[in-house]
Amino acid sequence: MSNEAEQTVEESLFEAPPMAEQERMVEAILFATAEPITVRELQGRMPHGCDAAEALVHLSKRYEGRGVRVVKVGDAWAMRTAPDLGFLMQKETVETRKLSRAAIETLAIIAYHQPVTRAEIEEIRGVSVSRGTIDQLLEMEWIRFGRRKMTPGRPVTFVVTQDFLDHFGLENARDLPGLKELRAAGLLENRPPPGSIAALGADDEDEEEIDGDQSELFED
Amino acid sequence: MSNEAEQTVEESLFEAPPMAEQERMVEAILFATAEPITVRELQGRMPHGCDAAEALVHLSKRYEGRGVRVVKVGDAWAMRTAPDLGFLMQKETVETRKLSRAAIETLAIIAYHQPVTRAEIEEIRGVSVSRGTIDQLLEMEWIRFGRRKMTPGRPVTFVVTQDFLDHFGLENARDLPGLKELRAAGLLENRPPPGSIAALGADDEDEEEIDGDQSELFED
Amino acid sequence: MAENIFEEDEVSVAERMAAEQLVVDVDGFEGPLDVLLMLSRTQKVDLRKISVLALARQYLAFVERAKALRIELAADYLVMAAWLAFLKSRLLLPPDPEEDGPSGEELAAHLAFQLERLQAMRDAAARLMARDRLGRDFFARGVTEDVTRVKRVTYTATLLDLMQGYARIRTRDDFRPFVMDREAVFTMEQALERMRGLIGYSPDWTDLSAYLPDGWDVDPVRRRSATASTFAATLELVKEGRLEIQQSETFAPIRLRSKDKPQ
Repeated sequence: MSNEAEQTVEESLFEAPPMAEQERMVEAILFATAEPITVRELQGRMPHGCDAAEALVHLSKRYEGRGVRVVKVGDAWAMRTAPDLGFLMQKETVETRKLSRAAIETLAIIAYHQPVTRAEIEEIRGVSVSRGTIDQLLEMEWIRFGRRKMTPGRPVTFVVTQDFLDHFGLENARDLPGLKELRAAGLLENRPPPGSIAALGADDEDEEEIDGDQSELFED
Repeated sequence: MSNEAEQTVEESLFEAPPMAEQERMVEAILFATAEPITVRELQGRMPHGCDAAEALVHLSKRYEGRGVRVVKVGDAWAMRTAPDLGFLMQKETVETRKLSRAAIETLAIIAYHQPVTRAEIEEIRGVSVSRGTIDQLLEMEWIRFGRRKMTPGRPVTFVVTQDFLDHFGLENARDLPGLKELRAAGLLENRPPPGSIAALGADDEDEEEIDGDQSELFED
Repeated sequence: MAENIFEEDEVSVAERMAAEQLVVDVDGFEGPLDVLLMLSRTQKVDLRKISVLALARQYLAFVERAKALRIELAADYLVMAAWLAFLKSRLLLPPDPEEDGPSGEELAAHLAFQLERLQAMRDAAARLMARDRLGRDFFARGVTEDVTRVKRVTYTATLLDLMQGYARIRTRDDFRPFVMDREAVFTMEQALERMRGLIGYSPDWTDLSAYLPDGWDVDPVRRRSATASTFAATLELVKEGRLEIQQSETFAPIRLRSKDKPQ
């Protein structure tokens, strides 16, 4: 008898609201929040049995071509105004701190070469990277520490963040403009100077790590 | 991209964009603005010739029944999540805790002696039973009020509920093992050696400690 | 001053302007690689087809001019100059079969690669910054609703907990002999304090039992404790000379009366 009772309770517990209702829920949650929200988080806030991922598909279709869009940021989702309407928002425009050329280049190098060590950034730029530049990017939460490289000294690496993707309207670090072409041209390689012994044979490993980390970066 | 948009705006300086476009604009502005915005303000931000009021009518119709609504706040307009979805703005975390010893003992007494009055529980436990403990058990729906005792003062009694039986997998409160069985199961065997010095002349504090030991022994 | 120096070179005005700017701006350059990249652009060819030899010459000329202008060049500019001079000689001289190490071509290729890569990163950075950006071209929700965190606690217990709990209570009596039961003990200190407060009001002989505190006169255990401590307190007060005490015969009620003068 008690078992039966439990079963019915559980059944109703897992009976999800209709998809249209789930779509409304996702809409409300995304609408209310400025930060991107992961599917998992959505799922956690919706009643049991809901399929946030499917509701998201419906919702983003509904907002296609509207003044507001449903966008993917890494593995999270957010609502953002359509970029072509930016001219209406002068009032909302937040003056972002002007980045120095060094900071912009460092940011680009981190985005395209991630995970990348400070030494590698310096090698690419041909000058030392000031502590302040890294600090500024860290503070803006556009970059963060990645895992250490498996090379002597186990240097710390830098990778870009979800905030970075959000700011530049990127779904994914793989969507960086021209990434594929740069890679095809070999320009994202960390080619050691001829005659240096240290980096010999390290290339393949590095390549692997880059791929591994890039996909891993946006998993959670 | 924003440049293009600007250009089209300037071109159509005296020719208003189509109403669908105006609706998009209102949508984006309402979405991005922190404060409710008046029709006049909207009008001021939109290109010449736009009819913000009409666009608002269209927009609020579009959002009817959605997870987000266009609402009037005083003489200004804003977008808000639908009130029936307010529960989504809460994140509930469920934490499961063990019942306190007082609650378990009280519950055990009610289960073994039901129907039982509070005074009787206190007599058996040897300590007073706090209002909170009874309330907690009532709230959990593991106990409920039984009928009043036909003794002076007609005290209220407590009995265990079906929920209680379900939780503990009992068909009946009479299925609870008796003292003899408890002893056979080794649950009653852990006694301090008679005349143990440690316990001699101990006061309340020590009693607590002894009990603590005892429960530890039981739990192992 | 700069003009005087370059007049002797008989270079075109445009070149001179470029050179001046180059030298004057030396602080604006981010290191030798940056300078090399800028110089390479004057070759007006695809970076991949750049003449590293020509580039080395240009750079060395740049360093010479900077020196002539007494512009303090950081050490790495000079290190680069030395390295390029070495590279130049390698590129010009036929390879020495005796010598190990990378060839001039290899070194040149790497330098070209570095320049190309730096340029690629600069282009990428420019494209990145030109993207539609949050807070400038597209916007997040203006009014955010905070998620309130609600913590719900559910309690649980097992049948074993329950039985152990019950067992604990039922076996507690076994422990009793080893524990002073404070619940049913009225201490002499308590009795003394109570009696001191009461005796002043009893000039007449009163039964000891009348002095037992409320709630201690029904339960036999408590009554016993209260009687004993009250009696002991009475004796103490008699000793202090504040009470008189009498008992007419064995087991007769004990009676007491105040010796204090009523006020």
